[in-house]
Amino acid sequence: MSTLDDKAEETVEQVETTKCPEKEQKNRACGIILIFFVIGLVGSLAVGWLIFPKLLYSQKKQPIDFNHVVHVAAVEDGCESCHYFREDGSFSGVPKLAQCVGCHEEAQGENPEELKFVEEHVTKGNEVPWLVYSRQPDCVFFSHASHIKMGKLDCVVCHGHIGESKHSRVYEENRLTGYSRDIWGKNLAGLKKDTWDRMKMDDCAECHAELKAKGETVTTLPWPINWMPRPYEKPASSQVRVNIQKDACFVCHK
Amino acid sequence: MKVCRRSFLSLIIGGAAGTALSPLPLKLMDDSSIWSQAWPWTPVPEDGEVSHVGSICTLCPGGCGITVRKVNDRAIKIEGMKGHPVNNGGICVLGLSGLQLLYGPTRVKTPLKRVGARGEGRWEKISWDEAIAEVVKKLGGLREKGKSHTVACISGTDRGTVAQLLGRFLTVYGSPNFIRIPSIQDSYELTMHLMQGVQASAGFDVENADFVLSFGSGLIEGWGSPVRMIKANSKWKERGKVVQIESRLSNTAAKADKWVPINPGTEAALALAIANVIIQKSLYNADFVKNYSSGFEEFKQMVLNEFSPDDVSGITGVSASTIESLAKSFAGSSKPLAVCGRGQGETPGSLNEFMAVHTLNALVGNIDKKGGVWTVPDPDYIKWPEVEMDRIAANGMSKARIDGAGSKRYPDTRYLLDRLPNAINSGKEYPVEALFVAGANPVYTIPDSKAVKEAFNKVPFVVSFSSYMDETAVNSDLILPNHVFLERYEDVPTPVGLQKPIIGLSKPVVKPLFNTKHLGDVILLMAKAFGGQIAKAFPWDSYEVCLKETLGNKWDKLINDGFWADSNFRPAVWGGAFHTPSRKFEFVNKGKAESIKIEGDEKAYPLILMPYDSMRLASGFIGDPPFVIKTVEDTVLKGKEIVVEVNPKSARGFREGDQAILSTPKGSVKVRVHHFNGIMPGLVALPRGLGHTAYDEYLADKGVNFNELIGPVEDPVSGLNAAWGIRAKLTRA
Amino acid sequence: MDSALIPEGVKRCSFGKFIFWIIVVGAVLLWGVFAMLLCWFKGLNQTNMNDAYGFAVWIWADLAVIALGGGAFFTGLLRYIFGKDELKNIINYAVLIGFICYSSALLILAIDIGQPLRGWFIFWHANVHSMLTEVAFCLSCYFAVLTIEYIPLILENRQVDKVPFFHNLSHNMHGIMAIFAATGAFLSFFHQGSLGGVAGVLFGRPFAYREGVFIWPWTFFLFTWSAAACGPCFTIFITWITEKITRKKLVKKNVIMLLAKIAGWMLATYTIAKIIDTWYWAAVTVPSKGFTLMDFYSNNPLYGIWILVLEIVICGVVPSIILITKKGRESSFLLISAVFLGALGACVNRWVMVLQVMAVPVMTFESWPMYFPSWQEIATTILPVAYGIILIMISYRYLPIFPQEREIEQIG
Amino acid sequence: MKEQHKNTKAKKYGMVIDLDKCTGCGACMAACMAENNVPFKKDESNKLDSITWMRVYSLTNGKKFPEADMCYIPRPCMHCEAHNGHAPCVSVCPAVATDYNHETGIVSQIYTRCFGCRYCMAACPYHARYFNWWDPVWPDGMEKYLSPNVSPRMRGVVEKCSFCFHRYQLAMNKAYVEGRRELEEDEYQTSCTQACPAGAIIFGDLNNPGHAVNQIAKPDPKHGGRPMNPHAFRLLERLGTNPKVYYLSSREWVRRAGDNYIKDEGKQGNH
Repeated sequence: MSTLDDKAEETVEQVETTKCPEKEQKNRACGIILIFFVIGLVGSLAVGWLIFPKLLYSQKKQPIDFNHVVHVAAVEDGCESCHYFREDGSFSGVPKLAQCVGCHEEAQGENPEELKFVEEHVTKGNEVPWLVYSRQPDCVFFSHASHIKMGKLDCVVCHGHIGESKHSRVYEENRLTGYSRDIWGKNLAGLKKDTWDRMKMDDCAECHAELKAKGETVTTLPWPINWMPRPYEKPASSQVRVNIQKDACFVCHK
Repeated sequence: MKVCRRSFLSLIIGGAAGTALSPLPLKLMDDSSIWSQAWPWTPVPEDGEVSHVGSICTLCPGGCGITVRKVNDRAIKIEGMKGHPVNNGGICVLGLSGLQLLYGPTRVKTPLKRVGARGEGRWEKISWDEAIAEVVKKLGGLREKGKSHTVACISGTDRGTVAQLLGRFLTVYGSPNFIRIPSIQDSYELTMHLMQGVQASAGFDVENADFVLSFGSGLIEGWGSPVRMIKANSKWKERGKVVQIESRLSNTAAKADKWVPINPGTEAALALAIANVIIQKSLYNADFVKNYSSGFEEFKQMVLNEFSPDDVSGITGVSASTIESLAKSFAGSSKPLAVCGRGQGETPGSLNEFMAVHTLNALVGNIDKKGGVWTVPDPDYIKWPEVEMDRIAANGMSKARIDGAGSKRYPDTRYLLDRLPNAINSGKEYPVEALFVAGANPVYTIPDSKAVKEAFNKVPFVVSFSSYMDETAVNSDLILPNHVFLERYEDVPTPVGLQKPIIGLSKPVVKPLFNTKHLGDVILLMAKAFGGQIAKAFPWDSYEVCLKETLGNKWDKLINDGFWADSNFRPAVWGGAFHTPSRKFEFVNKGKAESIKIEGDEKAYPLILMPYDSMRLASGFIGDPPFVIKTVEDTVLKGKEIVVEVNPKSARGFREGDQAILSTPKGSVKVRVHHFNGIMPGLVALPRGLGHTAYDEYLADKGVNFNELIGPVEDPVSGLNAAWGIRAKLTRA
Repeated sequence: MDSALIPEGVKRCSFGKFIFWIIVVGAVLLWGVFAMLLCWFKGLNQTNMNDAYGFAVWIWADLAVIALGGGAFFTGLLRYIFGKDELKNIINYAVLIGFICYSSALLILAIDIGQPLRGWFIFWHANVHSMLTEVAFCLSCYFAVLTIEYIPLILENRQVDKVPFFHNLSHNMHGIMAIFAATGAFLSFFHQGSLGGVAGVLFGRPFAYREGVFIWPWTFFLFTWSAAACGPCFTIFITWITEKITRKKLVKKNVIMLLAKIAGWMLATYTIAKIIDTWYWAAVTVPSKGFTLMDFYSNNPLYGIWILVLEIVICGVVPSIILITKKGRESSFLLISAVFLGALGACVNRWVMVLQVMAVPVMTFESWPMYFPSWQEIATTILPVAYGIILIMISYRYLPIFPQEREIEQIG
Repeated sequence: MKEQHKNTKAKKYGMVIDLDKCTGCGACMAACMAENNVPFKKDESNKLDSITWMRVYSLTNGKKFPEADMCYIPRPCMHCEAHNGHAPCVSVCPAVATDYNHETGIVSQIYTRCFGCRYCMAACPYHARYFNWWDPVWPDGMEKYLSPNVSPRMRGVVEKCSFCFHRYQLAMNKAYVEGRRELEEDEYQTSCTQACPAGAIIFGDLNNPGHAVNQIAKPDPKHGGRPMNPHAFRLLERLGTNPKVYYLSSREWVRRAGDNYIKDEGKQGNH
């Protein structure tokens, strides 16, 4: 590639002026050019992998450092004690202040975060502006009911072991889209190890396709590049030909 | 130089390679599309817990029950209340758009005092204390001078606690001039009063009627309680017949089983001709006529002599055979019902016509019977102690009303708002020194807008209680904004036209958004500020207390269900139903029923302009919210121009969509012409509900207000406005 | 000033004059760019399109420009596959025109979509059933092919050619050009066809709907056919204009005659096919949907039966007859009229298959919506024309577009 | 498909609109706008760029006074099934932004997937699809009434009636929490159905003989869902769009106005 450009450059140069002795020039230039190429390569890799994420994501602290461990120990029903289903089938999500007040009318301990919570929010009646790691774009309709009640999924599958966290981790917000980094995944290349590492549509699709292959009653999602074969499209057995449908966009989008 | 350029190129290539190997391009491409999917300037509605609040819609006198869906503390949507006796889940276009009024830009957010000239729109924000002090000071001054009777109050209704408080305040203050907004209610009340001797509203058992003879009533276009009427119409589609008598193919006419086009203004004659056939062929209810009516013989002679089908056919343009067949089917039905009041019924009309139509109901004996016209007493829950007037009040109350209602000339009429502008402008009566306007927008809704504005300008002190910046509010000196209907408690007695007395309760669905105050509370505060007998007449701490106390044991039911219906209510029995001197139904014979002559010279104005109403245009005191305006067809409004309907036959060279000048003796406006085969040649029809000058940019300056083109025509018997049209012409723009 | 860059042995106007015209056309281009930016930043409310006219002048321009650019693939096909060697003398220009047309089409598409930032979804989330997907894929692939075909031309610039690498590259590329031409012809066949399919598959629009074979409606084949017929016409027409402007002969007559003859036969067969299609459509398809032919050509201020006559008779039959007869071809006036009409015919056809499709009311209670483009639409439609002129000016000045030019000049 | 819905039978949600009862009051239009966060502009009188998922058209019989007659016809999205879900719009969308859901028979529209090529609009003979030519703007404060159940659309995308699919979703959520997979007829009703004061709109599962829509329209599965009720018809039946909205009218001219006929052809209006 470099030689190609090299020549191009050369001819243009020739047109303009023909002062230099060619060969000597060429050898020296080659080295320098290679160095520059490497600089460019390394530089842009650094930009892409190191600086870009810093620029793309802003770091935000949760208004209150929340200790899930303490709370999980204190309640009876695990996650559902605070993150429960309403009668109409909707999911309550992050608790409102009114829920917290039940126990935290007054500070129960010496924890400065709790004191801050009581002082700033409970007494003043201000809702806590929690930053929700798993907040999906507005176009997404996610039915907790179908996944938890019907699918008997564990919270951990999507939300990871947040229930075992003692501190709220930093919330990284995508400056361009306004969504949490957790959606795209910590790994900028989009690699993931566990099911909860990313929360993009492909991740839903992946899980659904797997279940589908096992013969579960689930809706399949379109694989993003839907004209290409999907990794999970292979028939689970010769009898069951998994019919991949992409007809249910409304199921998760509003 | 050399090295630089080549190296630069190399650097770029290296950079490109590196970039391609980094997540940057894909991530940026993905994020930029996500950015475009959630542009920061596109709102994202907040999710939360859903709740429902039941209430009553008071945007029109229909009194529908509503259920408001809320998410957290935001009201999301208004829906019809299931199981409500009026609308049972149904709801109209205006009711559905109520939240646009609540959250809309036309709200008056705080008390305002005029700074610039009247109507200029320059205001100063003042506190509630200042505002009330200002009113009390002004009224106090007038009272001291013994001019308490020069205070007038225009109210949208005279029923329910708020209107009653307002009336009570006026009484103890010392003014007889409490004036209700006119409508066919006035004519029907008067008809009931004269023919049945009752002071009650007319209720129509439309659900059970099996033959409805409508003299131009917009049964499905907002007449009566709109949603209820539309529901009834669906019932008629299953079992029942509707005949619409009207000179234009309105929606009602189009939906009716039979449309009888008629020369406009001749409805009374047609009714009497139908009576003629019924009597001649002895199709009437002999029992009722013989035992429970008086004056039948005189009436019979009159119709037989003067209203033969053949004669009337010439007047009305309805063939004699049609008249006969109408009479036969009407009288031959088991539960026939005749109704009148044009369009949505916002113009009272000629008393003769109302009585002639009501006579038909009497002839078939369908009064206080299933499927007929019922006498509906007001629910009698407002039982406050009699007011004790001081000397000044008594003196003021002894003065004649400025609108002439209850005078020798119009002894039985209660309110004559249409006469007020003229009374003020002519200066024949005493001047009006202060005017209150509540739940009404007279500057927009009263005919002859020019005269109304002139009259307003003659009143030195105008106070508006409007929640919105409407035409009247714009032309006032002080605005004391009421909460909107979704922010306040209010009792809503029997909706117009309903045959059973019920009470609905409007509830605060959301906390008041702005610095507004309930009109009831404002009245109480004013009364307190006056002290003396005035304060004594209002022994409540707040409106809510007053309302709770007034409703007594109905309160709990109202809070839970949203309405209270008198389950014991039965229509009166003929034996005791009539309170006329004869204790019988009176076939009142006021002589030859002359049709109302409309304004304008036929030669100068060859056409007749008539208004038409539509469910998609609110023509009352509420201006259309954006959703409603959006439903308006382009054959009604095009850009900012109003479209008038003419029959292609009388279009005289005006092609579809042409611009034209529409002139009447009252004024001329620019319009566009729409050819409509459903309208009688010789007529021009103009939609009501457009031409607002106030409100927001979604409504203001669109089309023409019909009231600018017409003035009131006094009915000789009642004094009410009986104008059904006006002479007009179309000329080239 | 720039004489070193100008091909050897040919005369070009003065640099000043060249720059002057570049600026003039460039101003028009900037106007178009301004309109384009307006559309991108303020949205498509800048246009006069509406819900009845979801497709309007842009899509027409797109389709027309692609049909006219069809000269490239068809000439390529003739030259490289069918071995019509004479055509090498006009192929460069055909490729250039094709390149301009296709790049313009892509640009217009990028303006036309409501969410340009998500335009890549058409590739990423493609729906294989959609004709538009087929269009997008083939269009971009063929554009890539055209770019590859255009590159050797650039490499032939006097200065560039001096570089051995480029010289060799150009040489090698010429060697394998047949493969590209074949690929191009194949791709072109499909996307010209799928553009026809765009309208033809609309079974909700009886005016556009055509029955067909397999997944392709007849318009699929008609569009390809008409592009093959009208594209060369347009190439000839533009060559003629270029000759007029440069005031010299650039291509030998025998080349033009050959291309004209082929175009003539293509046009003639196309016209016959089109007549059959129209007849079948009018006699069978349309009545089965409850329409008569005249329903589509009456009750509105613009679309009368004249448009059908114009398309089929005046722009189809007439030029076909001229072009297939020797006498017709030999007369310069008739030839140019015929190729002009042929090109116009494609434009009219595309107009009808886009704009009239939108205008014809399908529900009985709707009326004909009429439409006139806003200035922003016109400017953005002219934008590619200005861009094309500039590209032609530059290419003509610096590249040996017309291999025979020098020869003719020496003779002359 | 077959394996997918082992536990639940595929539904085909559809509508029957009684044009005898419809009064043209416009409540369905407003109910739809209020439910689905439909934006509005200062001037909506140009009906060619006014977003009304549900639009009430008026038709006339074309006769002269006094024989003139008029009828209103509400037009939501027809959710065409066409042949096996290949609705006119679905098959043309290049990015799968609109799709036929075989589980419910509803044609979806995903605003965030749509990139605004408007091909679907060209394909839809009912003009049921609307393009966001403008950024949606709510006057200050009015955005408070926006429903979180329907995502507001951004400029440059196409939108249309969804049969209030979000209501289906919410009803299903409730069912799931209660341990059910099936909905009752009244659990899922569209906003327009619910609001219509005339009760002219009936909504339900056309496949379910227990539902009113099936009983009234009597769709004939052997003939592409054609109504067997002689008073029922569908708009543009002859195009083969196989729409899921049925209309009822006792008037022949109204039924005839539902489709195109060559003069004097098959005068009975419904066949």
